[in-house]
Amino acid sequence: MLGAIGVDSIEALFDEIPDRLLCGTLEAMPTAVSEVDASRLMSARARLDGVPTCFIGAGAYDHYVPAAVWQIAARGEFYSASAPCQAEASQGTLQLLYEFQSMMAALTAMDVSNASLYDGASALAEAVLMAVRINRKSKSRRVLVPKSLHPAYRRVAGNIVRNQGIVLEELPYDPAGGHIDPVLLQQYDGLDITALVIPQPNFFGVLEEADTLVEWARVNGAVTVAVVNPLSLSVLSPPGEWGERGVDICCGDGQPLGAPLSSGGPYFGFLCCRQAFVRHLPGWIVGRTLDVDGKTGFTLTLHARNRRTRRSGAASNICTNQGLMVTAATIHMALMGAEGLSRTAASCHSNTLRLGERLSMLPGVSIRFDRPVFHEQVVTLPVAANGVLRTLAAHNVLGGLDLSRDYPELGNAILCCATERRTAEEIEIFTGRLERAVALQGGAPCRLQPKGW
Amino acid sequence: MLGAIGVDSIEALFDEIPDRLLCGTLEAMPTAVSEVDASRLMSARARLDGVPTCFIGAGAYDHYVPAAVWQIAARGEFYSASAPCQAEASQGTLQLLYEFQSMMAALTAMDVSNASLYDGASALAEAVLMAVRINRKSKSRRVLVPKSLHPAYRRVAGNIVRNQGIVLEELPYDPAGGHIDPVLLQQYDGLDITALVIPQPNFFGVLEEADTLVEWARVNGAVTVAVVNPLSLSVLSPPGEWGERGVDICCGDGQPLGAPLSSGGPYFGFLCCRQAFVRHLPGWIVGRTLDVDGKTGFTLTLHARNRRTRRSGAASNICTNQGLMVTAATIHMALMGAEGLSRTAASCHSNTLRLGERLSMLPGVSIRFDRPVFHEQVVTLPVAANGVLRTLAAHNVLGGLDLSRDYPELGNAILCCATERRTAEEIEIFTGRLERAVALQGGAPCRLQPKGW
Amino acid sequence: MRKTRAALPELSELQTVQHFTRLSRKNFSVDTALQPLGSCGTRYTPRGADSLAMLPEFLARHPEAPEGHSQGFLACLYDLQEMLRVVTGMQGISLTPAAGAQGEFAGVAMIKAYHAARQEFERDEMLVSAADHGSKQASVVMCGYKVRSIPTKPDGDIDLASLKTMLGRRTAGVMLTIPSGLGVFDRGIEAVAALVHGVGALLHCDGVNLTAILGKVRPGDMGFDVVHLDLHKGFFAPHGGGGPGAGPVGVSASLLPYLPVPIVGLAGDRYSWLCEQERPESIGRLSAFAGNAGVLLRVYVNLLMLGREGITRVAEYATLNANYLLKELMKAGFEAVHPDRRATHEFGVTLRRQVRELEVSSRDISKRLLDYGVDAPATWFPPIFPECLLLKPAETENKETLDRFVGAMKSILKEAETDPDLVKGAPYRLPVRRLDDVRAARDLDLAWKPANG
Amino acid sequence: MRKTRAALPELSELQTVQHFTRLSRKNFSVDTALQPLGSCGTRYTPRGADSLAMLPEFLARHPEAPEGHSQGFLACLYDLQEMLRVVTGMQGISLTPAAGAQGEFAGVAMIKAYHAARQEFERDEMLVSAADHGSKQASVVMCGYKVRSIPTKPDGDIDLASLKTMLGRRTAGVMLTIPSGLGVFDRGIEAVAALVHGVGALLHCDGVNLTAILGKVRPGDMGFDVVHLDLHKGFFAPHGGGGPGAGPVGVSASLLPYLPVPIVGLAGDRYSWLCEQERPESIGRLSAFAGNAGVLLRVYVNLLMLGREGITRVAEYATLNANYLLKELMKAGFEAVHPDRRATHEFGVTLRRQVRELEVSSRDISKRLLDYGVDAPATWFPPIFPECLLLKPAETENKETLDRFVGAMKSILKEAETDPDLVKGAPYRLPVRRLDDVRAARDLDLAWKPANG
Ligand SMILES: Cc1ncc(COP(=O)(O)O)c(C=O)c1O
Ligand SMILES: Cc1ncc(COP(=O)(O)O)c(C=O)c1O
Repeated sequence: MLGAIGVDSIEALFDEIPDRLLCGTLEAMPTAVSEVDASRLMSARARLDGVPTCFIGAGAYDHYVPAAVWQIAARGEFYSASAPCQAEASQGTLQLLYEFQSMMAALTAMDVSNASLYDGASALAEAVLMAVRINRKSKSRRVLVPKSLHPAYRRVAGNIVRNQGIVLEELPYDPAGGHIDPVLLQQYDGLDITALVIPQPNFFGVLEEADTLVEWARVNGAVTVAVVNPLSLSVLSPPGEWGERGVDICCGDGQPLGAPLSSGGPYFGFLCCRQAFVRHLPGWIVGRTLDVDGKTGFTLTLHARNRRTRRSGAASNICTNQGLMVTAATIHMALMGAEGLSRTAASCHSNTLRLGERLSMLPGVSIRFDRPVFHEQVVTLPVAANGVLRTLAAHNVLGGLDLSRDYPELGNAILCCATERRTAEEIEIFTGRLERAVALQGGAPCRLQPKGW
Repeated sequence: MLGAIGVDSIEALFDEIPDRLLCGTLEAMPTAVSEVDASRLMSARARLDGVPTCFIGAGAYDHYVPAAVWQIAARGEFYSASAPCQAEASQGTLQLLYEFQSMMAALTAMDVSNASLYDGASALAEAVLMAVRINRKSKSRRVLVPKSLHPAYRRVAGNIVRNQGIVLEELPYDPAGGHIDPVLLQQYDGLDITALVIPQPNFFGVLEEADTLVEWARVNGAVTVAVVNPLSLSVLSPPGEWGERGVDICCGDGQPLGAPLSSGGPYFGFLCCRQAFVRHLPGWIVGRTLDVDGKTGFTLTLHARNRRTRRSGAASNICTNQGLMVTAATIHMALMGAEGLSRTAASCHSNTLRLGERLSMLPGVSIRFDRPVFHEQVVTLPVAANGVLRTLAAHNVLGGLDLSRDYPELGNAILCCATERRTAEEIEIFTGRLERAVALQGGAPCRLQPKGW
Repeated sequence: MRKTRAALPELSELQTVQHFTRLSRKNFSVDTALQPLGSCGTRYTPRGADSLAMLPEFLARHPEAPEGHSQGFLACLYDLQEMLRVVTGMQGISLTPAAGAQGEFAGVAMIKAYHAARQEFERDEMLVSAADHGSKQASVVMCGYKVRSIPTKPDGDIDLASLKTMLGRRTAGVMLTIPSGLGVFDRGIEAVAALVHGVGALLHCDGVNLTAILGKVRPGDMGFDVVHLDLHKGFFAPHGGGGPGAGPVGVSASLLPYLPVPIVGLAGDRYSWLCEQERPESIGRLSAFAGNAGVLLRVYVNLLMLGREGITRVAEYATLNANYLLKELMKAGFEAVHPDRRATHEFGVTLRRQVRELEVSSRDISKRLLDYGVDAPATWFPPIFPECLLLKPAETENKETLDRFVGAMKSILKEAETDPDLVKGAPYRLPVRRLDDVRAARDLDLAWKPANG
Repeated sequence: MRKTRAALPELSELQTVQHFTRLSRKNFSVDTALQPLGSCGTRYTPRGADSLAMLPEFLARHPEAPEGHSQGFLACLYDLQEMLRVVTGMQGISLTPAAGAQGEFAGVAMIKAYHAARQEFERDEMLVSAADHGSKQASVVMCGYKVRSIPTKPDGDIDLASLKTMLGRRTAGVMLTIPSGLGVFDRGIEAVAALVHGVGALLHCDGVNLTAILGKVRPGDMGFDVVHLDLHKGFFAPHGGGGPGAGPVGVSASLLPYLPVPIVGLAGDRYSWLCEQERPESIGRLSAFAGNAGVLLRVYVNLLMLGREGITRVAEYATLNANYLLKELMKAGFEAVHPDRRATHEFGVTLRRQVRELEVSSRDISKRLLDYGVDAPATWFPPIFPECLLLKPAETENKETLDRFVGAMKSILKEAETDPDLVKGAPYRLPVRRLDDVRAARDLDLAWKPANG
């Protein structure tokens, strides 16, 4: 090959790089190891972290993923496929994405869905940008964002939209209910509000009065953006049906649909909207069309293609999305069906209620909010959460998320979640350990006798 | 569908079964559980067994299997394929089997290979039956089987050939070398011996004087059957080249070629022979042929097909083989190449030597045999092996196989193996633990200070 | 030491992956073929059963691991033994046979051991149903018995009159498949059992078709002394392109002592292996370790998930599908082998008339089916009915698929009438056209050699 | 509560598996397509990297797991940060951006933060190379900057004279891709850096093509202040049909404080997350947790296995392949975009002449390539060279594959000369013929509805 090129060494091919820039051997980069050695290292590190029993939710949920999902998603033909730029050679991926869009539309009761964004938080940022683009009448660029929305989502949205003069204004939550009290919105009546964000369930697991909020927004000319857990939509009212006409935009994180926890990613964000706004929807969108013989086929459509070509007017910079996670989610939804998803959701819900019941029987421990919850809930401890959680972790139980950093006003509060994978026995172990951990921190005395845990 | 059939219930379809035979609901059979619940049960049981550090070999070796092997072998198109009876619809499996046969022929330096048998032990039984069929001149049905061959292989072969008047006669091993002393064979000079079985390496890991044994058999009209470890063939002389003309039949277990330990199976047996004997070879055999357009294709050939049809003259009852394990082995061999296999073999060998060196430095511990070994070796302890191994196991080290049941004459002996997966650190841990376990059983006093193991 | 490196391929990982991925795509399989008609009884293995059988601890478990490190694994095998005991109605189970044929052999060997223990050495005949599978001949011969063939009546049941004349002091046993190889349930089974036992012989059941009557009627209740199952056919273990299988045997009280080892025992809450020492009358072990453990785990998980209700549902749906398909094919002008009988989960369609009138063979028709994307059934079984298609639609097929199959059969029939050469030349749409079997057997090419490219 | 069940499919597991398996087979992919020409920089992910990143503990790790349960995982990320620091020559790395476009945004946002910290609010322009990717426009606008385009000279290098006139007090930064989008290494890069820094602006590198010069020359040494990598393109993470990706950013000392969080820190032998609190000047987090952790683990394992030697080999082989292919295509009569320049790992071939003379477009030619089993490159990038094919043969391709590609190009050229309609009608051999994009965008059909079947 060198002969054909007309050079006598590979090095010669790099002769346009100025010599003084060449870096030479990178001594600080380790030398190669074999797959066996890599496996030894990685297994040891994995073992170090172990698999504690997880009662943390807070945006990432320990659901069971049926084995079929990843066995199929991991097929080389999905896994190693490039982006579906050549539609005719990517009908597998494209039809799957069309099916994904269809299922997300069905689940959210919205008209259309895109083919994914990075994650739920960045999807919210895109949703806010989209709301600003849509709401031409509004000049304020003021977006109301409840404090009961996931703190990381609020931060991410802020970081991404910050440089475009958009103001995210915090809506406080009701101290008793943990939700947005609709009365509170009256102060904004008649003001120029560009958009209202509505989490459902919210970060505390609490259910918002979604219908009322949507109606308020409609009357006040604010675009509505729902942030939802897709699994919850198998049992809760879908955003497309909130209020009289449903929300305008709906986004969230697809993790509960087949993505393992895997330290926070890859998951995927989804974004759905009304048909009228489809030309503002960022990310890839797949459309059904015909080939020259009149046969049905699928292709990327709308600006998705153009974004890669045109250098101006692009409203979002998204190119790569989370294709493989969407592949898994699509298989997951097809496999579970609405029936299966609602069974999982119901099972999570009853586990969470059982957990709440057990924990709140401990002295000094109580459920923080009095509104109905889905999937997770805030529990108040009689002592600082930090130490208690550390003690639990030492016994291989991750007892929940410490809320003191993001919500100091809640005192010793933790956010707890029990998915369908948690057993009654694990809930008992958690309860027992929590009681003793609290006692250890100088809280209420231990009522239970050690049972050989 | 019931209507089309003309019955009004599914039960009616079972109306030819006499009523009094119907079993009714099987109360003793548990009711169905979901995949989540099954996963909980199985994970708990798996965790119970753990993953101890394994120094046992004895016919099943803890080799690293590159991830690519099973990711490809597990593709639905291989995994859920039925037997390749319709050749045109099974070209994937059939070409793969042809490639397997080719690689096994190359590795063993034999002319032909079948497409697998159940395991190494039953493959030996088939090899013995084949030897008896081939050796028409011999009337004795006496087959010499060295005691240095795997005890389970000897038992299985005996159990399978027992009812056909075949006598497996035990050849003792040399007490110093652990091999068959060729001098010993002189007692059989000129007698009617149907076949001689030659393990290489033998059960003790010791290398036999294969060339001399093969030549003895040739002179004495005995068919030779080699039992080999396929991985070892990447570095040791292949059976097809032993003596002047090589062996007649060669068999063994394919586990080292990509099969995880998985409690003893599924592995696969392989069976190779000279071209002249191919019509006696049991199991499936794939041949290359042409289709009506002259294009190359592959199909089951020889008696493999006939066995399924004809009711007489079949010499072996084998139908189902170990197809999927062969799929993995073929991918494994293609991926590793001769180069990769010999690197693994060399690495096992040096680990085993290092282990021997370290162990034999302990007081009262010694290497039992003085002949060269491959892959594993017999170690003599100063106290009963049983208790020592139990103590080691309690520390999550499987220290080797206790030989006292099958070879009481060896005293406190264990068979130890260190594959390429064992690290220097693990060998040190084993050494240290062994020393203390021996001391605990009242053996030599402990020389080493505890190092925080 | 090896002198020349073995001629294995030397490929990069990507080349290897590409090669075998492409090969896999040349196969029909349950996961891909349009209408897999249960050829060889291939069934879908739920992906969950597969994953849970391959938990890392199970894959890493050495077959010689001490019982202390094996309680989880042994518990699974023990539970599986119990489940199979319940569904077969037998007194004891050994899981160890590696496939149906080995289970069949084990059954005959146990019968031999039983008579030997009674010193009844004059029993040297096995009576085998004429409709039965070719492997029986070999299994019987391997145990040193002679085979005699029992005729069936035109309706498919055993001809009791003939049986009576054949039974006697030389009869060791009688071997049947139930439901039979042509899919009929022998209505005289109780009479058969009584006659057989009346002369002191034992009754042997090939359980390959047991799926058809699972949870309805049990071999133990029908009077069988031994039954072997084919877990990779009727019991949802994957077929893997021809294996691995598992062929557990169940026995009545009279054969209990002879069951092949190892078996899993339970004392208190501790599981242990029962081997040669514990079971001295056993016919011994049939493979080096405990058979195809990984296959057994898959089946165990699957039975857990099916449960009591599920197994009956499998039998019912399979039977429903078969009877529907039979009726529809008869409507379409095809002739049933046993038109007056219920189909079980399979049935035969004879193409005698078509072959006579149209000069196409059943083989031509099955090859043409491949062009329709149907994994066609074998046409060489059962041997007593030439030009017969044996059809076995799995319980997982739905009405649409069955109707598509009937449609394909109809159009092939039309093709055969109008353009027989089209059918004779089939297949056209597969990776190869029809292969030359004769050439394959004559110009044997069983391994790649540098010379033959 | 939801009133009507969502219209998701309700399928059996087998139906689901079959449907998605069949869909997968309609894709071209690295594992299956004959000559994947690195479209979008897609590369083969070694299966080992994949498996080791998916060890059960990593998959089960909750993103909010305490650091005590995260040391193994954090160690991997920390090591990856260090490796990327070494290979880019930058001062600090943040792994968190989810894809190239998010890394690009992060880079611009950091430049904004840098100038803001210096109160240099008059800097409101970003200069972007005219040859560059469309996402830049959007990323820049999202940060509130204006875009100006820098011309390149005919030889592909930046036009320094023009650059000089454009730089000034309003310049916030200059954005380049190196090697450029057309595969040339800018020989004047040092001069560019000096000019940019001379006016107080910063230099931003799109590292999507860094693979081409890995281990040869580093952005840090060339004077870049920020670089973002595309791990799913040049760094061997799978492409997954369009994601997930990972787009780590590396920065010079001046931008260190602004790196997006979280970052992994090491104090003593303990790893920890550095988040908003620890890094108050950070531009913040860009996704809810830590980006696409699973992708990062894959890349880490792969870099371990490549090592110091491997990364240079990747650059060398990729460059060798590109230069060879370029020369062979030029011999075959194709015209290079930059005939007098070395190719890096990619190069452009312009079809201007063919388009003019033969009336086929580059799009026709790329569609026809699909019929030859080649995953054709996109034809709409780079925007400044219409009718151009951008070719990027991966380092894993061998000479035979490249020659086959040249052969395909030659025959398509011949086809275009003799039968242009053939080329214009392509593709013919794919699941669909050429798709109607215009119809897709006009008659939007983005989700299945009962009505449209
Ligand atoms: C009726 C019957 N019995 C026994 C066997 C042998 O079973 P296996 O293939 O599992 O060894 C078969 C399979 O070919 C069969 O169809
Ligand atoms: C040159 C260049 N820069 C940036 C991007 C965006 O990267 P990503 O797709 O990872 O977001 C791309 C990919 O389309 C690209 O080709």
